[in-house]
Amino acid sequence: MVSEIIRNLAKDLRVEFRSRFAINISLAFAVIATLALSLATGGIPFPPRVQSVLLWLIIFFSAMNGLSHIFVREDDRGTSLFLLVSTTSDAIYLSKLIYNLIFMSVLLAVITPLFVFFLQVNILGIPPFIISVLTGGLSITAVTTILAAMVAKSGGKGPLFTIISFPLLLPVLWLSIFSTAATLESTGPHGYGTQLFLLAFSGFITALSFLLFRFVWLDE
Amino acid sequence: MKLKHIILRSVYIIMPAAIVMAFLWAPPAEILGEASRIMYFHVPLAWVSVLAFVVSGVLSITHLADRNRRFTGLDEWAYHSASTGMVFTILTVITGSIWAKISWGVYWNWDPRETSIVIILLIYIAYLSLRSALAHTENRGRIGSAYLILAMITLPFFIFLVPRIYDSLHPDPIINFDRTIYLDGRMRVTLGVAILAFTLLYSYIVNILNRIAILNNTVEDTFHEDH
Amino acid sequence: MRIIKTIIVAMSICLIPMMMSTGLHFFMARAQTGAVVSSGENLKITVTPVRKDEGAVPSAVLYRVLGVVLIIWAGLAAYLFIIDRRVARIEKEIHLTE
Amino acid sequence: MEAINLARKFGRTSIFRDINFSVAAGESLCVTGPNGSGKSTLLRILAGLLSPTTGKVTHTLDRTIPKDAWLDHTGYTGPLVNPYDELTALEHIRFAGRRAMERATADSFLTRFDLARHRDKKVRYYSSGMKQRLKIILAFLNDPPVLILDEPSTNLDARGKDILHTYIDSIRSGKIIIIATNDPAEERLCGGGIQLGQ
Repeated sequence: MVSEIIRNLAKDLRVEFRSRFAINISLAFAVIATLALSLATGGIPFPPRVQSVLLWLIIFFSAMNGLSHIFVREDDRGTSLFLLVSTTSDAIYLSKLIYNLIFMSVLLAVITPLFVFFLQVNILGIPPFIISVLTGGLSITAVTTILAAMVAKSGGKGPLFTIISFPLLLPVLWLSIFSTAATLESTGPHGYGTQLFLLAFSGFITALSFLLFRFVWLDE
Repeated sequence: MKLKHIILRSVYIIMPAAIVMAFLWAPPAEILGEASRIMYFHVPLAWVSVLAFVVSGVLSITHLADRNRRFTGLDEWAYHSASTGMVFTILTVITGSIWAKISWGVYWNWDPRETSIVIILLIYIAYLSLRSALAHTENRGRIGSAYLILAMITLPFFIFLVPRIYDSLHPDPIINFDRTIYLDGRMRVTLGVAILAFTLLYSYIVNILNRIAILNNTVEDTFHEDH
Repeated sequence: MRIIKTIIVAMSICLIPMMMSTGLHFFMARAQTGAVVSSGENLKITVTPVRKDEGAVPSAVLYRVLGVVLIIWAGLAAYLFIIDRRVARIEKEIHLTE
Repeated sequence: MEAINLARKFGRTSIFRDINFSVAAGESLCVTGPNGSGKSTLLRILAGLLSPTTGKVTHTLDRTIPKDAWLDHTGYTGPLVNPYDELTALEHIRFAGRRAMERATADSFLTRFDLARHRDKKVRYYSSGMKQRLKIILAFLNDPPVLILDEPSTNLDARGKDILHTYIDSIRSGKIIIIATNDPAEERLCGGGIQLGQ
């Protein structure tokens, strides 16, 4: 099992690194959105609540551009049968989840500093800010990985991924916006309630997706 | 005629009774006055939306857990429940915003209850578009069911947590600090009849949709055997 | 494989109380700091019946709304009834041919 | 391996029904029939990639194997099994090899199927015949007890077919080999046959 996941992950990283366009598109989108926002405001900082909303909107839409690619590519290139013959469906889910986590961390590592730099965000509590961004990203990835498989099975029809992800992500985004705004606003002691909740939530949703994945990915 | 059909068809009697009771028999409320009568439609509609959502989720779980295919057409049943539920959800949102306009002065204010019903509505929209995108694939039933299960299991956390994190304008039936609805006896009876009537209406519609689906399948089966 | 799945199910079940408790903890913390959006304090609904004028004649508007609702229901009922009858007839035909 | 009363429908269209056979180790089976008669579907059911609408397939090695584990002891290749364009032959072998593959084993496979010169070339630049050879290598790679080959000689030249047929002959003992084909030369490789589409 572990060796299968490693084999699969190594293969995915190699294939994706050689084509690279999914991550390029997501990053380009994030950079353009951030720059456009910054340009439009002309250097006047937004209130923290608005900054937090904008940050999560940019993260959400950049993620929507890229997170489904790992499954959609297999179906597009007709390689999904080869993948299925070579590894078990459980290993496929876990390796794709890990790949998406790596993808999301790259995305966050680019978006967040850029956003802070260009929109003059004044972070009052830096560690809680980083933790809330990370837990939010983790939840987004955990929820959308199985949805990406569903989209791939339907032929990767463009905006379908955003449509089916949004209702399940809305509460996650809401909590993340809320907690990020709190870390921007106050210097006081921070409780990690929301972040803990999101962490437990992603664990739960990952377990559930792991159980449901075979029904989505295997043909009847 | 089977007992099931007699029960389902009793909606033809109970629904008009509920409507007449709601308008003529139940007393008007103190502040809201006659406008409070919308309660006898809004509350049952909201109840049916949640019921339809849960029913389609449970049917989906059964569909996936049923490995030996002892039951057929459960995914279609879940689909019918969800599409009927979506109509009821839209009606809930409409009656709710009318009530909100009357009692709070605005049609919409992102009250937690409103948020959760909108999330349910979005889930239905997403589910229906997923199913239409999956048309003509073998896995349609299973993928749709997996999505409904995911949605049904994640939603309660937020429905039960979010109204506790934010304050609600809605009377809260779960923890009543001071905002329980105090209902008159006649109001209570009317509400009960209305809930029964709307539940019957929902079951009746889903039943008809199911029967049509079964007919479709048998007709197509015999057609393919002949040719 | 079975074992891994069982462990995962057990783990996810353990997560539920954890999520509930963190959520409630969060709520309690907010309730204590008093940072509650309480715009609805004086708008809350009190659905208590009017006892004084119980015998009062309902207004004409009420009857009009009642009429509209009944007509809508009649239309829906007729539609459902026709479909129901048609489906029942086809069901009978199919059973006859089989 | 045993199949009882197999039938498969896609949607409402029935592809085939009432298929019964059993194959033991060391035996081979050819599935023949015109295009669209369900050869590929039958092979995918036998590999555990699809489930039959009715009927049952059992795989017994030393004990009955659950369906989830069929693919662990089955080598499958077919027209729909496409390799990754961005990877080289050697990387494919490293990915598909269940056990840590020794370099020498990989090399011997590549030499046998005449791909050794192209081992570090990306599959994107392969010809269709070379791709087919790579697909066959990937199916044989883990030395599985069951081999399910769907039209294995598509796109192969005479030399390629020759290599394939001698190789199948050399590993025949102790294995179950199921081939779907319309090539009379290949039908001669098999002990028994099923004809679909009547």
